[in-house]
Amino acid sequence: MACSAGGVIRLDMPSSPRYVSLARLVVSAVARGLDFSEESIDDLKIVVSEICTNAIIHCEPRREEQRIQLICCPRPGALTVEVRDSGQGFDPSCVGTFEEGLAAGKGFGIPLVRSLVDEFELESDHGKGTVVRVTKYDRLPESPPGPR
Amino acid sequence: MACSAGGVIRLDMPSSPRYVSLARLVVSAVARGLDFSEESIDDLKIVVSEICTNAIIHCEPRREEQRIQLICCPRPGALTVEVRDSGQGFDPSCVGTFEEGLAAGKGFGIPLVRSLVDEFELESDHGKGTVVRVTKYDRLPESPPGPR
Amino acid sequence: MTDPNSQQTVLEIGYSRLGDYVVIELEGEVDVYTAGKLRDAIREKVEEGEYRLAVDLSKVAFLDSTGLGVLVGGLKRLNPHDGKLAIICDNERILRIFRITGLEKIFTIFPGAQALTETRAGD
Amino acid sequence: MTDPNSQQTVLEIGYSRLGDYVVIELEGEVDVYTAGKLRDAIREKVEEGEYRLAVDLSKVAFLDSTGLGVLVGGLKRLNPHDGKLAIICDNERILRIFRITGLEKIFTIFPGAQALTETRAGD
Ligand SMILES: Nc1ncnc2c1ncn2[C@@H]1O[C@H](COP(=O)(O)OP(=O)(O)O)[C@@H](O)[C@H]1O
Ligand SMILES: Nc1ncnc2c1ncn2[C@@H]1O[C@H](COP(=O)(O)OP(=O)(O)O)[C@@H](O)[C@H]1O
Repeated sequence: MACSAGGVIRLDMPSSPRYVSLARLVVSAVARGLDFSEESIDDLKIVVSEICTNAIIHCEPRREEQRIQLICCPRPGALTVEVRDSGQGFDPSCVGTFEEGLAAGKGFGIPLVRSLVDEFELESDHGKGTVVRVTKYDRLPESPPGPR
Repeated sequence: MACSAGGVIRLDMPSSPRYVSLARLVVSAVARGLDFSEESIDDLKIVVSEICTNAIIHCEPRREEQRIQLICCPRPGALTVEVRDSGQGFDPSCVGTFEEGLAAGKGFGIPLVRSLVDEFELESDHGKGTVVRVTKYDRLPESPPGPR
Repeated sequence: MTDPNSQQTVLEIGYSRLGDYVVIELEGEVDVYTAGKLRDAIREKVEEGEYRLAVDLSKVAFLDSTGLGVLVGGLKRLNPHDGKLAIICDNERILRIFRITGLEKIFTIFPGAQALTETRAGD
Repeated sequence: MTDPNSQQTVLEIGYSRLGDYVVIELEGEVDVYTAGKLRDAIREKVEEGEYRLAVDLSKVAFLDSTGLGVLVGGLKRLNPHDGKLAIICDNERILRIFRITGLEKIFTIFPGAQALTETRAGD
């Protein structure tokens, strides 16, 4: 990741629901520092909330000492965010669609993330944890991204 | 540091003035999570601002890749915060008093920090950087801490 | 009350009655940390025999899929009772999440509590 | 304008005139990132020959010792011109920083712009 503005911002925190809001706060601050639109900042808050929530709730074994990392890599007009956990990992091909989510009443997380970012990468290894990396480009409000 | 609530929160960021507000934001969020009073949170914001500012502006050589770390260690009723830089370090005995600050029009930083926290530790090694560690206990508004 | 400068997830829940509906008024953020509180609120009302619920999101600053999941769960809980779970919301930032996920088709969404009473007869 | 939810250091500077004083109105946060803007504002006014300055901190949400240093610097810059640098502030959170550091003895602090004009004659 080639970051400008002097490099990455890394938040390393306990894998606990109480800290998801902190991750949202950090990503908002970094995006605001890049002069992202309020709409793009909102998108990033949801994205980070979804990815961190997954990292926390699907993290087995759920021990106190499990941690998650949020890595923000700002460039002019673009923000790449990576979330890493050391949980049990999963098979990304199991991720569903909005339609399946509607039927099941859950599973909206990753489809929502995908629809709000411009680039999405997921690496997950059984037993080794998961890395989700997304990139969002800021856009003028006139040209809203994605489906809405 | 024996932290409860599942461990420490670590923010690792570029040594740049633009990120001091992010450090304040993170410490406020952590303190708020401990139900600290607004007054204690205000104190911690100033404290972190002062220590990070020192870490950034007195950091020679001032390279883009210099980084600072903010480590928050929450316990019920108490927050320990550590700021680490890898700057050139300094001789802590050179730190002045408010009186000297008034005469010089600068040097208020560390005296201010000392007056707002309950525990203060400074380790600095020439060439190896500086670690400042402070602890703040939350108090009821009825018993304000320090000189005011 | 939600402090606009608050940097912690807080969710306050209040209740009111509007016609046949019990309105569950939320203020704050609904995420994985606070969603349990909403889940409990809905469960409690259903257990009290209230089968017409309206969740008022007008003062919600943030809602993610965990919150959506709780609302869908509420709907399922009401199904056997032939109940209703309406959403009150006119906040575009929140509404678009319902739109993107397709949940706008599943919930009846009213722009305000007023609208809920007005259309009650015809629902 | 400062968004209360803003999570970035922003300092907006405005100017007005009140009697002999040029009032430098600050809104936002004064820290190492924004203090240069205030330093420039003071320098500029002094260079324009304005030697009675009042810095209005009423809408400042945060000020640390870097900000204090800039204000002391302003005072020094005005000294050779026999000028004045008054502070307008009624925010207890900011005032206590002046108190703790002893700077309240060095600056004349007014609770509001109004007070500045009222006491102007007698200063
Ligand atoms: N970080 C992760 N670690 C382990 N499993 C994950 C992780 N993220 C997602 N998953 C798996 O992917 C599935 C789909 O995730 P998502 O679309 O967010 O929906 P939901 O979390 O509501 O099930 C999850 O149910 C889970 O099995
Ligand atoms: N992290 C640091 N690295 C190097 N020097 C430092 C650091 N923190 C403080 N100092 C030294 O201590 C002195 C006093 O600091 P402080 O009381 O904050 O006042 P000021 O920064 O206004 O001079 C500084 O001038 C600097 O020489």
